[in-house]
Amino acid sequence: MPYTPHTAEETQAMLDVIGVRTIEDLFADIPADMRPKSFDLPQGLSEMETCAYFEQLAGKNKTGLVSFLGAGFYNHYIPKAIDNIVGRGEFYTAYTPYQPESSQGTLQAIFEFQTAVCNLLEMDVANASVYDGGTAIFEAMMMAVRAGRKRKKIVIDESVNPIYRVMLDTYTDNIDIDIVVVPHTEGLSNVDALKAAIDADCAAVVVQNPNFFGNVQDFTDLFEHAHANKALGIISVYPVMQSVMKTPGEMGADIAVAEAQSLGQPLSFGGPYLGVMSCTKKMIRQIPGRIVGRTEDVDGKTGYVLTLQAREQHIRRAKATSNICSNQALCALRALIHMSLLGPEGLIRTAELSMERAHYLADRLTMIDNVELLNDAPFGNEFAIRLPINAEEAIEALMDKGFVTGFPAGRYYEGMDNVLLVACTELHSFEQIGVFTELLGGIL
Amino acid sequence: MPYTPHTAEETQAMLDVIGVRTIEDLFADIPADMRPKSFDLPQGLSEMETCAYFEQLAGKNKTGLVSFLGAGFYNHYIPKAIDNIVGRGEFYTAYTPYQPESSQGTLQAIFEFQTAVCNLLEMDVANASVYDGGTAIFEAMMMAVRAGRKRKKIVIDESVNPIYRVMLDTYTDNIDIDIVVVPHTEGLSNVDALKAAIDADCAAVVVQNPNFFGNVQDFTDLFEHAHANKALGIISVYPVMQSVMKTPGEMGADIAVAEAQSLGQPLSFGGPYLGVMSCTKKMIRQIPGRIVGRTEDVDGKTGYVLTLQAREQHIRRAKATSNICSNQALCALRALIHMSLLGPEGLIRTAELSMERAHYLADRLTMIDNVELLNDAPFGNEFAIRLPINAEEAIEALMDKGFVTGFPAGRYYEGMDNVLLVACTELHSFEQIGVFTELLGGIL
Amino acid sequence: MKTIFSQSVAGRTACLPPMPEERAERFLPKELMRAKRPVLPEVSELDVVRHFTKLSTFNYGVDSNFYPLGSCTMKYNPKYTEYIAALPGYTTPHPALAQLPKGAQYTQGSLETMYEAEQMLCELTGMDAFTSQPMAGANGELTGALVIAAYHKDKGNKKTKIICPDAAHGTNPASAVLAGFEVVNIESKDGMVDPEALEAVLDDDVAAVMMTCPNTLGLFENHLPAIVEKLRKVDALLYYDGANFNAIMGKMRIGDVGFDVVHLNVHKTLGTPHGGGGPGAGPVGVCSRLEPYLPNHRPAKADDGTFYLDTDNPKSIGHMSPFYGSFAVMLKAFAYMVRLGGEGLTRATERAVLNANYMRKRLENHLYIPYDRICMHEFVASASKLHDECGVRALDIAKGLLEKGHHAPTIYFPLIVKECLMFEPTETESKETLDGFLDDLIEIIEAGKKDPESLFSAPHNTPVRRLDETKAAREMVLTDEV
Amino acid sequence: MKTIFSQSVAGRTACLPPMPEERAERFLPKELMRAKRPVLPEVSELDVVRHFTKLSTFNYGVDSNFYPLGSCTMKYNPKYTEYIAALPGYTTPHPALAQLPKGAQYTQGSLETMYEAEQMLCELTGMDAFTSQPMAGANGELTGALVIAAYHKDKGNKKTKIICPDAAHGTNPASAVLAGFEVVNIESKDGMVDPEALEAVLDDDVAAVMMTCPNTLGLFENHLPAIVEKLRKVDALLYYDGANFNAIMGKMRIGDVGFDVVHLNVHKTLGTPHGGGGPGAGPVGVCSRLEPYLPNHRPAKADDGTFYLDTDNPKSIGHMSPFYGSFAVMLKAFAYMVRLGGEGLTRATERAVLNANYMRKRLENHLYIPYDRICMHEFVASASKLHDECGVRALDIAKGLLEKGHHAPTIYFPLIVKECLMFEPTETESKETLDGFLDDLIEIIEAGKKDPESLFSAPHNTPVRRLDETKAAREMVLTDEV
Repeated sequence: MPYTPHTAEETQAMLDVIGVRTIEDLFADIPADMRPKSFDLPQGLSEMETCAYFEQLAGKNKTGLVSFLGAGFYNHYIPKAIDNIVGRGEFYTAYTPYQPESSQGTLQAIFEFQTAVCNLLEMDVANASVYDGGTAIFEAMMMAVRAGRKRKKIVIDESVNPIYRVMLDTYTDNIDIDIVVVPHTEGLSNVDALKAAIDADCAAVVVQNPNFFGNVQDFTDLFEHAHANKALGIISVYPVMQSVMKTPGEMGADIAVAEAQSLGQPLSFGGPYLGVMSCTKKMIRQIPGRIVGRTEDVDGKTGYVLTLQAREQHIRRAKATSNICSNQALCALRALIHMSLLGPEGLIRTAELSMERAHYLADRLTMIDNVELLNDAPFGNEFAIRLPINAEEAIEALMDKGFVTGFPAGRYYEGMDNVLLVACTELHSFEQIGVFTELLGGIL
Repeated sequence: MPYTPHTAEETQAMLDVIGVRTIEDLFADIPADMRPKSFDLPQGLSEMETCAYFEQLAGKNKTGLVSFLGAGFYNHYIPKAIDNIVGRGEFYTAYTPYQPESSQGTLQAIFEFQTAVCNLLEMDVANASVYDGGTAIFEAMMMAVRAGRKRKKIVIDESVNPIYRVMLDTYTDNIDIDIVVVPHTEGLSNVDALKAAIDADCAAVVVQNPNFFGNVQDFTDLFEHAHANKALGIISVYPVMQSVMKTPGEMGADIAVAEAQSLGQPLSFGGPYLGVMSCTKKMIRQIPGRIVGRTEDVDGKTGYVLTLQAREQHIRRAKATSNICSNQALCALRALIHMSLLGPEGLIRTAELSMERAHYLADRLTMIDNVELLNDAPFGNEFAIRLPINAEEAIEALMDKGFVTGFPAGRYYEGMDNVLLVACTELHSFEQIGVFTELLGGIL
Repeated sequence: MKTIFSQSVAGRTACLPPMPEERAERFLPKELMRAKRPVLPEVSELDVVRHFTKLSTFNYGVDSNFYPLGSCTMKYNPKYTEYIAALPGYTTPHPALAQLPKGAQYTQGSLETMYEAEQMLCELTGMDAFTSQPMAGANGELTGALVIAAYHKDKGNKKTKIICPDAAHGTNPASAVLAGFEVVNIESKDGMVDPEALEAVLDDDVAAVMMTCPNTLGLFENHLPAIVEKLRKVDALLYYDGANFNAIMGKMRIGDVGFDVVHLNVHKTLGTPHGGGGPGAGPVGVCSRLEPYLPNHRPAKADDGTFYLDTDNPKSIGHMSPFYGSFAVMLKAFAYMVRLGGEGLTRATERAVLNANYMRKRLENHLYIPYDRICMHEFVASASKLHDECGVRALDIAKGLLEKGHHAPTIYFPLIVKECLMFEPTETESKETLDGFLDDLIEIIEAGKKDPESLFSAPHNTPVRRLDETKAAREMVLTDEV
Repeated sequence: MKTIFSQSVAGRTACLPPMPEERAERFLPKELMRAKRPVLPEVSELDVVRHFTKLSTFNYGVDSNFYPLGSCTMKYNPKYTEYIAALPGYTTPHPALAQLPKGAQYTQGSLETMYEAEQMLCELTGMDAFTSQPMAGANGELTGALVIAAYHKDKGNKKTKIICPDAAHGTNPASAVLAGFEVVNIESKDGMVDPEALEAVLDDDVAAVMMTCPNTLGLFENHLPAIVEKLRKVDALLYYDGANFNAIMGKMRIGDVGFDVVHLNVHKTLGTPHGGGGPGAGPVGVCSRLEPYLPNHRPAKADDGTFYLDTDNPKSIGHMSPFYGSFAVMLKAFAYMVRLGGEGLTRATERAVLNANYMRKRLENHLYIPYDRICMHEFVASASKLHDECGVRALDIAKGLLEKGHHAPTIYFPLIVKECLMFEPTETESKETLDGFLDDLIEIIEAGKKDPESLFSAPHNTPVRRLDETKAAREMVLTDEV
């Protein structure tokens, strides 16, 4: 049997040492009436048969599609060296680095990841990561509520990714947090309305840049206003675009979070992804999850350890800052290697190539009659257009031609049934964009 | 530029140390009239573009074919753990283990490979491998000629893989070796004729088991006769089938060789493959290539070194036993891991599953009118059938239906235009065999 | 070892995309752009590969050696699962594609995978329905607690409390709090949940009890039937923390014995790698009456045999992850189950328990075993007597093991045993490996008795020696100054 | 470290195929079957993974650290080439498929790859035609020698000799002999081929001269034009040993300056990994008059743009490998060339030469440099003076470097320099890496002068220390006794 090396002789020898007759004797604690009523799992398969089964299953997904679907999750190029490194058993078969003497690989990598995150976002402190961009926003809100003491209100911009806003509703359903959504204006954050919503009960205001519609904005003013009202500024960003965009640090954000799927993680139908969390020095005691710090060993040699563990559940239990007890260590390692391989120039070029293509696509699409951009504000590699037909129809019409047209905004926004979100990355060719615009023009 | 880390400043600093002004000064030895007349290589590409180019190229090969093509090269299952291990940089980016203190990984792996080869073939000594099964036969012949002193004749059975016999002709064209081919009889070695060809000038007789037509034979008697006439017995085998077949050792072979592609190497359109060489203790001084021996270090700790290097070209130059100065170290490592993962039972089952399918296929095919086995002798996982039509026609007819029918024996054997070689492995399903026989029956 | 940042040289590059035709200034006004380029490593690909190759050698994985970390189930991670998860057919699809018109047609492979994986988990656990959305064990706990809250709310029950035994993982109470509950702790008796202690706090306000079975001492909870009975009376639900599920596969099904909710840690039981701390996956199973509350976008099978995402779940708690959880991790877990089958999974449990009892028995003359009876897949020993005798603590034994090239057991958890060491060998280790480890461990203990000082300074041969955690917490150097 | 055989336990398995319905006895008579099952390791997958993971840590690759092994060009092997070679489209096709009726249609990807790779090598070298068949450098040499023999035979020339300079790789004469030639050695002068020495042995019997340029001392052969002229007079061909081709890409093309045959070691110049000794590939290029003699089954392009195997080569020497050589290795080399382009390949050569000269210059006050002038991509130093002074040999310096975690340079080759150390840094190493290595090397040399004994016992910290090679050769334990 696979992955149990015991021969019959060894099993017997071990039973003899234990002093029981059969393996079943070891399960005597489970009485007969508690045994499985059924256990109709299929017969096991050889590795060869298992792989054939999954190759066949994976083959049922169509991979040749040209997709302009983004909505916060993007198909960027992943350098090949990443897989080679993270495939090393010392990294991927290790546990959480609880024994630092034997875990300096993971620990130093997380320390370097924290550094890369802080440098990219221009924030002071980062943790070792959380599950994804959505839980990162949730944890940021919780940080603000803890820091804000009696303040229970979170003001959130409607143009924050609605996929995350559904998550936030779920996560906060049973706790004493009041989420107030401030409507967008034609795809743009309504900064005045956001300001107006910040009152004495407000713990934080949450925005996203670029927002769900791809637009890029500056929230310096908003965060100043929040601070003046003793509320915090939370911003969710897109790491690739962040290489060129004004940073959370520059805007004066207190907490900056991100989904870092775009840094070396395949889309893989939803995960695993990588939640990035960072904050100012002032917020350091509030940040949840693992944090690695630099220190010295007994010989004075530099080393790394998990630090500030007193916040965590295995010590604080019900009073812990969060229930999160793992990070996405291997995903964080991927992101770190990704950033190291691309470097600042590589990440900037990735953003620029993606923008270049998106703007070319926008130019082409708006040449089609009755197709227009949702607004005139600057955008990065994704943008919203208004079509003369329902966006879902347009998507359906092009699907069988091998093109995924984009995301229908009407799914989450009333009155936006004709609005389509379209994204590009450096992996789109100008040719593909040309064919796509012709096909889309043909059905409009 | 990729893979040259020098910045402009560093380059300048280095030039300053060297004491020249420009990089071009370093090439002053190459006069102007010796500079390239043209150098019209394309512009370099980014990694992303390079991978896209090759994905597109690889996509021009059709991969969904059901293939019964063997001819000495077989599509067996490769356990997934192999790639993970050989992908470790310490193994695959290492050089030949000339500094044993830093190369115990490669050295011990080769030592274990030599052990596995000797145990599988039941021979005394194996080398660290040579390029492929064809060069292994050539080197075996050279061993025999060296050992036989004045004897220059090699008797070779016509049912030895003709793909290798073409190579042997090429390799021996300019040296004083006389290759005598003894015709097969309906796909079987003519042992009497082989014996008759062994005369006082004969250095060795060369046979293959299973032979090119898939038939399994016993050469004990032949090798005894050879020994009685002071000639050597050389046999080429198929490692997977060798797990159940009578061994070269049992038959009394002096040199046993093999193409070990079937042990963990993908077909990859021809290579790299893996030539296995083994011999009796008596022949040890004749075996070419690298050999690893066990020894001790200055502290008495067990370690491994390249040994018997005095035979090699960097010392012996023109008088070396061979011009081969590398082995297929990484392929040998793959084969070793393959054999370790399968173990004796796994390798035997692989042979049996392959035979089971081949015999089922033979039964089905011979039920078609005018289709018959070439002979009634035992076979393993490959066999020859005589069709009512030219085998090339049959192949052509089924190709566009997604089936590769087999290898046309007429390519190498006169009068065998209607003979088709068909091979199965454990990766063929009985269903595929069923569909194939129906399709083939349909065109006959 | 130098950080990757300290190896940075301005202008050096590794994997540069082609030069864009237009730079960012063309698309973004200056006031929306960052003032300075991000400070990221400027290194060559060779620098990156060497740096991380070297770093990896400072790490310790299951592939390196034995890893008897109690409560973590560090079993071998079969390599074929990595191959499967890396198939382009699986890595390519955008998760939202399946939600678009006609999109399900193009993602049948992923949808079928998710559906079949959840079906198999149902049969494995005896639960009626599963969700793959939770992204790790603790996230599964929260999902379970939210489902429990939604159920009671929907039923009109006024429930405010969740009971957690003192031996429970710390995440249990932390998750319960996040779902809006007050946590009531109860003390163990003889290492197990005490029905009388439970009875004492059980009232109509109790929404659920969270149990780990076998518990974190490695002991089967003998009073389980009594507990189930008590809970039913007040309409309280029973939650199963799947951390120790490796102990009971094929021997007991959670759903059959009265548990209402369960989360599994696939990186523990179902062979997916821990990755140095993640990513994991924490699928949650429920009994049929809780099914309506599971997270939305559930993989489903239509009458024509095709697969789709079911969004007709008005009572759903919503979404625990942006899409369907850690798909690639669940895929590996599913591939593991397919390969082992029912018999293989049962055998895994049997050999895990065999290995644990063998270790326990071989150790009992050398370390104090507080609950020295047949254990399940793990057991707890205590260095408290040793500590009293010669000052050697659990920590010292752990560091002594590191020095000998082994990983240490879990120490100081569960909190209810002093100076505890928790051993979990898992089924993938051979008797030879266990013996090698035990011989070294016993040698360390016996040497420690004679010369405790030698152990206090261990380890000596690791990349770093004992680290100053106080300094780390005080100085808080959390990033590399550049 | 224990061998994998010594970990074997009867009955233990790792990756077992399903049980066959019929065992072998059903298909083979007893007299054709082996008496005993083969003695192969019976181990678990975990045993295998741990064993080889551990073994790998006893090895040293370019990914581990600097590898200045002269004459071997241990440059960085980019990871994307491994990805490309592992694409199922490339690994799946059976090589004979392309030879079958209609088979070329289904292998267009592989055929185009081979064709384009050979075209690119032609442009890179200035040769007129290439073959991918030779499976390594020495196999390429033999191919070249056979082509030379075939050419002369076809032309009716009676040629019996090949001239090899004394600095040549040992494989040159060994390959020439295998092609039926007698080898004539000539002595170098000032480290280079001496035209007068050549003249002295050059007659009508000479088929070819085999040259390495730059030669194995790292020096450009300044008399090359004179040599070409001399050879032309007796219709002798000029062979280029490509071992040092990394020194001249973009700076000189072999075909342009009069070479008639060349083999390249793609694992040296074109970035493919050495694999611990193989597999390599040794493509051979020739001038047009030698093209008819190249190995058969040549990839070709039809007028309609499709690719096929050309077998219409009546003068071909036959086959050097069963099909088309080490396809997957050639593929990686091609992928490397595509990525770098002409400019990148030229820059590789420039930086390789820059690095070598920088090292030479920094070392010249510490080690004797016999030919201390601008070198190409490598250079030779000698410890002979050091040996005379204090007994420290090249070997001792090499072992001192191992102790410091570096790889050693090549030692005792070429044979014409006493106590030689041959350094080749390659272009992929940075100034920082070179400086780190040089600082350590200089420290070793200077320490050796003061305390030679300390060096004689190095290395101390490697998995094993200096090994007894005499014992190995005497006892000849070549397999593991089981």
